[in-house]
Amino acid sequence: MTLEMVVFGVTFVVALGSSLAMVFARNAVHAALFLVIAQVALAVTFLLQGAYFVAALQIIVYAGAIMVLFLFVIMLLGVDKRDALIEPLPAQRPLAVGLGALLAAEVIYIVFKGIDLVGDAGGEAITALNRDPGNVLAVARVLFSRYLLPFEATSILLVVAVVGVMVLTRRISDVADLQTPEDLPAGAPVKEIAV
Amino acid sequence: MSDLRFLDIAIFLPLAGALLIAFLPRSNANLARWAALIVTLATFAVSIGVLVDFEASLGGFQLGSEAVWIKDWGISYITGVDGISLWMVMLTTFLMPLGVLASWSIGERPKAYFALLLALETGMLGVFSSLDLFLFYLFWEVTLVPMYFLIGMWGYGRRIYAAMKFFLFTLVGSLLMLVAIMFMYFATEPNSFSLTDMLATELSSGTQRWLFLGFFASFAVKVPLVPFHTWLPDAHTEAPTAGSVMLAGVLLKMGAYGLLRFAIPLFPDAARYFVPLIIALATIGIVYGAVVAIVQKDLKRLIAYSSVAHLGFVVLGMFVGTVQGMSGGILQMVSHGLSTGALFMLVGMLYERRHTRQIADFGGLGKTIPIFSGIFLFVVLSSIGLPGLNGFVGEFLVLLGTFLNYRWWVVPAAFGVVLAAIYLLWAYQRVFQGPVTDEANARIADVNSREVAMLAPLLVLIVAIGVYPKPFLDRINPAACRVVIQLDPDADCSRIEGVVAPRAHEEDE
Amino acid sequence: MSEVPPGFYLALAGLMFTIGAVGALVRRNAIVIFMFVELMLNAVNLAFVTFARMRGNLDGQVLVFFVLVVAAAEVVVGLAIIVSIFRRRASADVDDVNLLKW
Amino acid sequence: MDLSASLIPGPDYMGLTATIILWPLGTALFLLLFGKRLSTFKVGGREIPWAGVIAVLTLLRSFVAAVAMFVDIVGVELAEGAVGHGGANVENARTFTVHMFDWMQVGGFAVGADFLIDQLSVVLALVVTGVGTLIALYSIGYMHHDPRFHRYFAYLSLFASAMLMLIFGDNLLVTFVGWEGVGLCSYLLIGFWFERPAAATAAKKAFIVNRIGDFSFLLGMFLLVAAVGSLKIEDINAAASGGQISGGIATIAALLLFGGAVGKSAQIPLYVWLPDAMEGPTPASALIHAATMVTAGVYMVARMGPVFLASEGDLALTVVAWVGALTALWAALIACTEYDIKRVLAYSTVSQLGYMFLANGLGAFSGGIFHLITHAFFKALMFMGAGSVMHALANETDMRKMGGLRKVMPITGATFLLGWLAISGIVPFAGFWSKDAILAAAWEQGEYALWGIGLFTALLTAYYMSRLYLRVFEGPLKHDPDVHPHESPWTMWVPLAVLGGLSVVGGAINLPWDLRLEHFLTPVLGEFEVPHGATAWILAGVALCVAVSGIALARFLFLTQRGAELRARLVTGSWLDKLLTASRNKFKVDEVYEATIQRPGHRFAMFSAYKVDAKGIDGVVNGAGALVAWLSDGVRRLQSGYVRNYAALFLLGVVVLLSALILRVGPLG
Repeated sequence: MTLEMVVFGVTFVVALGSSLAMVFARNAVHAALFLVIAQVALAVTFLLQGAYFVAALQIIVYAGAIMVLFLFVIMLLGVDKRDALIEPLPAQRPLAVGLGALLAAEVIYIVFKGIDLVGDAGGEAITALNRDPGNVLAVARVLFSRYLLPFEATSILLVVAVVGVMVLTRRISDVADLQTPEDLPAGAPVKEIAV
Repeated sequence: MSDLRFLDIAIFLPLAGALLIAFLPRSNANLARWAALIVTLATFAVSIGVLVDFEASLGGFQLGSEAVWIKDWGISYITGVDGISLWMVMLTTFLMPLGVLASWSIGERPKAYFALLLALETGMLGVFSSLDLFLFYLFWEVTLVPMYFLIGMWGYGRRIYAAMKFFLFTLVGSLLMLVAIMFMYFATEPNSFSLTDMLATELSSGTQRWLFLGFFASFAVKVPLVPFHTWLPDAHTEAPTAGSVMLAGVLLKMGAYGLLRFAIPLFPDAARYFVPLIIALATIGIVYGAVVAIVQKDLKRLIAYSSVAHLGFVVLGMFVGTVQGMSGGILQMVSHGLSTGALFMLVGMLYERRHTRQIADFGGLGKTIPIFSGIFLFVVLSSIGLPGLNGFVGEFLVLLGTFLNYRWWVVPAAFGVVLAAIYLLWAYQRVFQGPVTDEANARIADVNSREVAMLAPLLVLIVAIGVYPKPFLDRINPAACRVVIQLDPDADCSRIEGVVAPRAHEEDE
Repeated sequence: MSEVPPGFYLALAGLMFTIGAVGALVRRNAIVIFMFVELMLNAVNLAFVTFARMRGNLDGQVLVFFVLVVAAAEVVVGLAIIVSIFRRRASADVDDVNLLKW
Repeated sequence: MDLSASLIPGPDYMGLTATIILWPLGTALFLLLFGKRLSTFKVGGREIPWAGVIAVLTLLRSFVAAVAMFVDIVGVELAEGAVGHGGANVENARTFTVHMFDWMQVGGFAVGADFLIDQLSVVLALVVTGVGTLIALYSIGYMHHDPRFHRYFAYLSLFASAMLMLIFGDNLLVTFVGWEGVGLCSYLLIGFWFERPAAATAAKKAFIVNRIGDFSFLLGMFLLVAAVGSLKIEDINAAASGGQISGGIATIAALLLFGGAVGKSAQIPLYVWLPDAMEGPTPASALIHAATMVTAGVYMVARMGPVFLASEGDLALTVVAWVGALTALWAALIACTEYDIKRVLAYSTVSQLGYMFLANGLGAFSGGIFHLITHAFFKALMFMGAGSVMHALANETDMRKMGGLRKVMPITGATFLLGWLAISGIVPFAGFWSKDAILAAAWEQGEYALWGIGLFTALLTAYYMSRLYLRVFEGPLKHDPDVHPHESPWTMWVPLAVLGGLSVVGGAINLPWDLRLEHFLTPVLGEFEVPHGATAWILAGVALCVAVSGIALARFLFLTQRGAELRARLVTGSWLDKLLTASRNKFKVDEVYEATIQRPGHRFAMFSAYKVDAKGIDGVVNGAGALVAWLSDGVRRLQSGYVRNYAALFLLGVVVLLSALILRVGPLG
């Protein structure tokens, strides 16, 4: 029973617990907070496995930026009241739980039966890399060499996402100013703007 | 013999015309009409070149060309005509300008209409002159698409239903044929789609039967043989006039043509095996089509069912194993194309005048439009096989050929001739005779000069084939004889083999 | 360095993924559903990191990077859609958006 | 064209045949296309349309050509001395074949557009063109006011052409062209006034009933092709008389051909169309439904005589004879009570045709042809006489509304009288000779039953014809007060007079001399035995007595006071009344046909169209579509619109895929 074991055990419980708590949290804000806890717990598991840079990203980007965005939207829309727990779709809950149980069983089965197929190099290789040249530098080398093209592609993805968001959230009145029925020549169809 | 490849020009000229029409300005509908008319007339003129170049004395296929198309897959562009396909090609190119004339008043999207009509012509001509099964299948399916749109977009009433039915029926059949073609392709060594190569392939009779059924499914639907015929009345009825004319005049013949060009030569053992079945279906078709036609209330439907009966004669003649039956069947295809085409045109004209096809809506037209009714009667007589007109020659030869080998089958088949008189004359009576009961019928106009121009060639040919079929038969006979021998290697085309001949006696047992 | 077998990490990832999936199915608030999707993505990240350790190279960690980017883009677009819908319907309930059917 | 057989230079047979057959055809075409534009001209204050004149001249021209042909053949006969020896020398038959062009040639089967000129065809061509010319002339007057005048004459010319084609056909197929062609013209002329539903229906009925006969004819042709390998009449007859056709096949072939004749010549059971055919213009009835077309069957049977003779045990001929005799009797029975003058004549025609078939069935083919010719004369005469009466009485055909018309229509009355005496069989009128020949042949062959039927029919014939004549022309003048009967114009009475003359002397063509009709036809038709000596005289006397008694009976019943009282005393419900009522109802044959054939047929057609086709076959087709639609209808419920449902299915898919993975890879580790 090493310290690592103990830390993992605690993290395991915290991660699963906060995830489950998310499911039962009736308030969206609470759910978001539980998600933050789960993400922090995950960051710990990353650290345990020597993925320092990723762990840092996890905290900064996920727990920080993205979750703030979530909370921001929740507040913006004012949906931070308690959600109704009634399930209008029949069979949705039992189906979800049943399928979830099956999925969990299958994943566990595969993990423990098929782990050997992957082969375990042990943590030494990562530890060695973390020592020289260091985790960040090693990740950067891989990212900017072998994964350069996908990396550049993600930039496009982000740009598209940004443009998409701008289009999606533009208010109708902005467009209507540009194109009112009076401005159009007689008989021309008024273009419907889908928002 | 001229150096010009008339046949290939004829096949692709309409397609070029279709493209041309597609690029014409949309504003001027007349331009599209005239372009279509000129292209179809030019195609007809080119096909006259085919007819002139055709050497009746030569056996086999002629006037075609051969080129490798997709070498790795054994696909070639091979065309050619013999005495059978020659007349099918001629029939197509002849009916096409008439079809264009019959569509003169199409007002809705004329450009698309005429382009599709021309594309259809290329498809039909290709079907009749392809000697490579890939090419054949390609053209075969090409005909389907324009027809689907012609019915579905320019048809009447339940046109969507009719178009879907037409499409699905034919497609189901032709997919089965595709499977059989693919099988043949892989059975042929080296793999090839060429008809000549496939003919050299030996197949066990069990295999032949399955493949034959695959081809038969496609052709039987197209002909159509009872009980695969129910798409036909709907399609004929709802199609625009030119569509009906092409459908009855040419497309149905593609089925019969396919039977004798591909199904019989490729699978002779299987064809022999299925002869009783097919003869039975054909005879049932003759009687059944006629019986059902008697009680139809819609003129076009009535004619459609008469097509079922007439095509029964065609198929019957092809499978009785005598050259009389075969030649008669082929001539009957031409005859039926002319008379039924004319009938559809006439009904189309009636529809343009009265906007109805219901027999009950007419009556006494003989008094108000005497010339029209005279022409109608003339075509009706040709359709019921009055001797001296075209329908008789084919029917007589088919029945004679049938009698020589299967004397009992001829009894119901010949009775179809009586039934034809019943349904057509009764319909004629209800439409043209009796008093004028509806005020609307009293006001309609007789034929105009455009209509006379498109009917006159048909009427002339109806008489010409009836009185002097020799030019037709002289070219058909050698080709027909070859198919008969493929079906029955013991057949002797120069002899009349009949009930008193010992051989036929054995067969009858 | 590590004594914890990688299977445990993978099991944790699998369980969290399952919880995320079930949660996405049972909750009706679109924002909460999105959170569960994030949870599932995180679980996958854990699996990637674990695989990276098992294989002894950094490809897994780099993939986490990509997942992160995709998650960010998805969240941004998804939340924008939710905002748009909310403007129309004043509701973030996914069951209210059910016209596209049959 | 084969003239090698001719010893003396013959005329141009090709040209003559073409003239006879094609000129009427050309005229028909011309009149159909341009007839409407033709004008009229005036003769003696009467408008005469050119269309009629053209038709008459065309037929006349054909007649002249036929005469030329006839003269030439007679010349050949005389030069060869073939006549006067009983004509037994069949090899001397003078026949010419005119080959126009090849018609159909497929494999071993070939027919040409060939025409056969021999004694029989020439004689009949004379009758057709001669009577045809007269009737066309008559029609000018009769059809004068009809708006479709030119069409009538076009049809008439077309008919003449088709009929001549039928007669001259060298092979059965050319004959068949004419055969159906005359059927077509009959259809057109019966339905000439197609605005009247009755006329249209009658026309259609005629065509369809004829088609049934033609169906049989077709089958007969097929059998003969199969048996002989040719449709050439000479070949078939040679094969039949040479014994190359087995008796059984000859019987079947003969009966099938006879089936065609039964349809065309209106014999039992297909006679029903002929009485209805009276809806057509009367001159057309005279030409088509009395003189020429309906006799085509008689001609054809006579022409194909050797096939009938080759039949096993004379079965075919026996059938022909009995069908003929029974038809003669049956139609005569109906004619006795009919009031419509045209229908009386129609039934009388059916009856007389029965006589001709009786002659054919006895093997007395030339006797049948003889009766055909005389019948053509007097029946055409009477039809036109009836037409003249209708013309005078505003198209009245009910004899109960007529009487004493001879006083106002002397020429019509007198000529009708001649026809009446001829058909009744009074010496020396034409009908006597021909009918007597048939009866005598029956007696000579020992067919006493047939003779008896024939004799009884002769009695009925004399009775109903007298009834017709006496009621219409004799007695007190009687007609609707608003009509003013008048004699017909010269275009109408001239043909009547000519035919009247022929009805008187027509019998002379068979009087015993060298060129008598029977001898002339012997090379083609063979000869038959007739009684000689006292038997012949006694038989003739008996026939004459029967005819006279028939006339006397009718005169008693319809012209005397006591007869009228006797008729008035007829008890309703007595056996005689029942018989008369049945006869008046035409023995309900049409109704029986309708109930047994027409209505079941229609029901069957309705069943096929709206049950088998619409429900059965289309039911399967639409059912396949409906099945797919039904399945889709179920499956589309999955598309609920709830995103979470889709997500659940998504998860289900993941689980299933993982399960498949596990099962596929098997127990891991």
